[in-house]
Amino acid sequence: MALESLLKQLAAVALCGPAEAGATATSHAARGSDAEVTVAPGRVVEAVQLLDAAGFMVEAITGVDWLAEQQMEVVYDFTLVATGERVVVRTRVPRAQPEVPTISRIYPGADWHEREAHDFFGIVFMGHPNLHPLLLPEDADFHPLRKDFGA
Amino acid sequence: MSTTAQSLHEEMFVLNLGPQHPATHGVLRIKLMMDGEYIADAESVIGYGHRMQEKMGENRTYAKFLPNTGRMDYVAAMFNTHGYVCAVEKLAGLRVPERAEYIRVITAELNRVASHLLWLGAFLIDLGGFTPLLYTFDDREQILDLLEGLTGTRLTYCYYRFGGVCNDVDDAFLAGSRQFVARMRARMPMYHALITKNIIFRKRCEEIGPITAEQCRKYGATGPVIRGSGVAYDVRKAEPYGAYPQLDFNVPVYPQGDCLARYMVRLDEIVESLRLVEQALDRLPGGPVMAEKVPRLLKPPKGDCYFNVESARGSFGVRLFSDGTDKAYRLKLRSPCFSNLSLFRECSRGMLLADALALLGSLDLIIPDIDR
Amino acid sequence: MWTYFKELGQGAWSLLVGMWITLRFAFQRPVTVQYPYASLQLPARFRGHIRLLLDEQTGQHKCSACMACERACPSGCIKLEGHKPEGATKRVVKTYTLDFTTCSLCGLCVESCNFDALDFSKDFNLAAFKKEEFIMDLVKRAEQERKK
Amino acid sequence: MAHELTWQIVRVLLYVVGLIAFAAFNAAYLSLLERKIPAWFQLRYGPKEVGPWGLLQPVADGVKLLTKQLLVQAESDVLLFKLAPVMVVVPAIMCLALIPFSEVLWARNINVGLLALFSFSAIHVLGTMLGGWSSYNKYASIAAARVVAQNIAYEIPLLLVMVTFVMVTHSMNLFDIVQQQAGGFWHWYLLRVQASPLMPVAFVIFFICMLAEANRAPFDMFEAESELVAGAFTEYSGMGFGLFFIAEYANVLVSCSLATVLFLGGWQCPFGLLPGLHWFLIKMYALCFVVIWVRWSFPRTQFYGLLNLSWKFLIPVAFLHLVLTAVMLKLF
Repeated sequence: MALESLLKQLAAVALCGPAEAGATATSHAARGSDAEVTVAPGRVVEAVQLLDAAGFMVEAITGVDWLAEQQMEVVYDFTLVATGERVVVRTRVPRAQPEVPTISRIYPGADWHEREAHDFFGIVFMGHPNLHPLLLPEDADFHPLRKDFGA
Repeated sequence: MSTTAQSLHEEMFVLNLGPQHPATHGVLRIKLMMDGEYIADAESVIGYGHRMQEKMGENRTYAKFLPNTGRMDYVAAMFNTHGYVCAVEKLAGLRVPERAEYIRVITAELNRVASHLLWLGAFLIDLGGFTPLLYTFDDREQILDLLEGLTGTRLTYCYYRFGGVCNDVDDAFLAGSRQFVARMRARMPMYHALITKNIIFRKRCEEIGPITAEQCRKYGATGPVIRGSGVAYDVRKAEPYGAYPQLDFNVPVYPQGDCLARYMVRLDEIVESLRLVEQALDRLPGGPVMAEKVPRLLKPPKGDCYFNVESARGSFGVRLFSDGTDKAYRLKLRSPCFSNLSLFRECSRGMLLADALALLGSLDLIIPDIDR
Repeated sequence: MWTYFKELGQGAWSLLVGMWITLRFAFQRPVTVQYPYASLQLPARFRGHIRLLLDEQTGQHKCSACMACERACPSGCIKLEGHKPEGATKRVVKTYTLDFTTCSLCGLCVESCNFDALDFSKDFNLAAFKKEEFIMDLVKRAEQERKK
Repeated sequence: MAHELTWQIVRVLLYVVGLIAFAAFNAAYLSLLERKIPAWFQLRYGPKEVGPWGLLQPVADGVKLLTKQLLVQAESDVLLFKLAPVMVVVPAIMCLALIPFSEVLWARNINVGLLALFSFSAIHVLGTMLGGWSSYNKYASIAAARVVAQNIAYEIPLLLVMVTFVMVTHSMNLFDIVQQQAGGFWHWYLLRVQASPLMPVAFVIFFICMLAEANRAPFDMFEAESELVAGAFTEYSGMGFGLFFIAEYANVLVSCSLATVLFLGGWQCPFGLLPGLHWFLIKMYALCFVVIWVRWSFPRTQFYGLLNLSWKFLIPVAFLHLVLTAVMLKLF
């Protein structure tokens, strides 16, 4: 499915999200991705289902702690296996209560990525089968990659 | 199809393919729920070698993180440094001179051949054959000597810099590389005769550990694993970077998706890499190896970007967030073995222990690359 | 039925070919080097631990204690102090300690030095009983080397 | 009479000591060969440090094994744990007692030599399984189950080949079998094609089954280093492991000497000139070289691949061989 038609569908999902949501095409050379979609946390599963139908592969799930704006950002990188185009889905969640629905039902590969993001940032992925620490010791209750983590 | 456990009896026992086991090639523990010799469930416990590289990326300046990149996937260290360096160059807008791009291709492809040779030896040991390991290590030593002559270290090269490479190629390296390419090409028929055509090896690998293209896509497995399942996804072709667009090479793909397919993909990749090295050597342009005015303390502008490199084990990606200071705001390192291992649980259900180890060996895992 | 025997024949033949190859290797000369008695020749750019260089003519240290290497070192293993002896015009290094236990041999220090007063030594089999022995005083080592 | 009796007792004692010394000596120097020969295959030197060309290396290994402490796990079945190594070594050495090394050098010459030999070699399977089962280690119990299945699968084709062999030789006395192969090498049973055209194939089947019996080479499911860590003797250390070690090489010894006696004409000279012990040793060590050579050129077979090979290939061909020999005997 051509990227543009996919973008229109994603835009539909994104538009009913918060104001600055929207699907914008970006140049691969500059940002390393062909399309960026900012979606509300609730709509992540819908956007991901669209991408799954289009044959995308989950590359990575990155958590970012924007301490200044008191927000956490979750960045999903998807790559189309056939052509190598990359679509990036972004969501912002309040830092105090970071909750994002899990996509491990659609992409089993995302299971570990989400557990890792939970380890480092404390982002709770609702509906995740087993969200206990993956890389950190079993009883770890600290989240090292948070900006206010006193390492 | 390979034998699978039809009915799961009740007395299952947990066997620890422990953190210290000959077949895991590193500190990886797999909790196997065993029903007799068949595996009911395989839960991988990772994190034994976790050093929090991503936090180190945040509290070090960009240049000071360079030695860390070589310590993740130390068998193919060039690719990690290549990914990190290109991500920072993309953000900072540095242009790398032509000669440095070609040197990066030569050293990266030599490193890929060395990594595949090490994998070939280790994979054969997992299947019980000890002799091929010595032959592959004999070849690999040639590459390590070449790269040691060029960069000064054997494994964890810290050779690339932002904007180029740290020191230029000398004639000994160029002559040595050409001689190695010729010698390695002469050795390939011997490997095929000794291993590929061996009936015991084929019986151990054919139809063992089948991975479908859909499973690869769902789990994000890349590199020889996905190319062994019939999908021609190679980052050098999908998202061309460096000097790869000017060089012509094809991507070996095998549709069967079993251990033998992944084995054949890697052997053909060695031949392709040799072709790449030869072309790059022929077309090596003159000129500087470092961009002109690279600031000593690099401060890339605010923003984020993602850069993907085709490492020996799959696509190694770096997502870099910078806030204009001299340290990265957030550095995400996407390691290929992390996703490749995640599909082991689903693929090893119902397999025999010996076959599951053949599957684990064919995934070519480097544990520090998983744990970061 | 015929394929059964053909596969068997090819299988047996592949086994014999495999054995013939290993036997052929038996007559080739071993490639290993008997380490304690003979050791490999190290390439010129081999990265051992760093050492201070002496200026040939004046015999003084080239290092002028500008702290560039101390700032460039990712693992912070270089401790450096310089002073200005009374008659001299420029600063000279006084003490230079390298904590080799945390050094990752990346070479950023040698690259950052503008006076090319640092380079890599070629000794690799360093063994010591105590960790402290790896805290090296490079100034003293340079003196010892000058005597040699 | 008393004089005769004492001579018999002294003779038996001498042979017992001689055979154990022979087994132990061979275990030591076969293990050295096991490290030197693959070294040549793999373009490297074998052990060279201890003694000239590493000849004292087995002595060093032996002393190391003797001085190591034999740890016995609290939960393991202590009696069986200690009994297992003995149950593995003794049958191997008793098999050696039945083999005629040369005209004059044989410990016991009984009419049912072949039958006794195979009954002894069946006991060592029990010993290995006991060792694996009683050491209270998951890997060892998997190995114990594997070794039983493997040995059963390879006992049948072995005995089938032996049945046809005895049909041809009309006697189970090893001494007579070697006598029948006197004269040049064309008299050897290996090439006795007029007895049955499949004789060389029978030798190959015999050799493969003997490899599987001794848990060697591509069939070493029992001690699969890269999977079961060290198989049944994971928990053994010190002399417990040493006994298993000696037993493994004694089994290789028994297999090779039995193959020389049955198929390659024991101490007969290939050209019928001067038969003697030296010919026996040359042939045996040649076969030992092949055993080591096979081990270092192939990966390990799969478990069910190993069983398929036996049930689907070895046994049908052994039956074919049996029928063919019966027909040939009837006609000629």
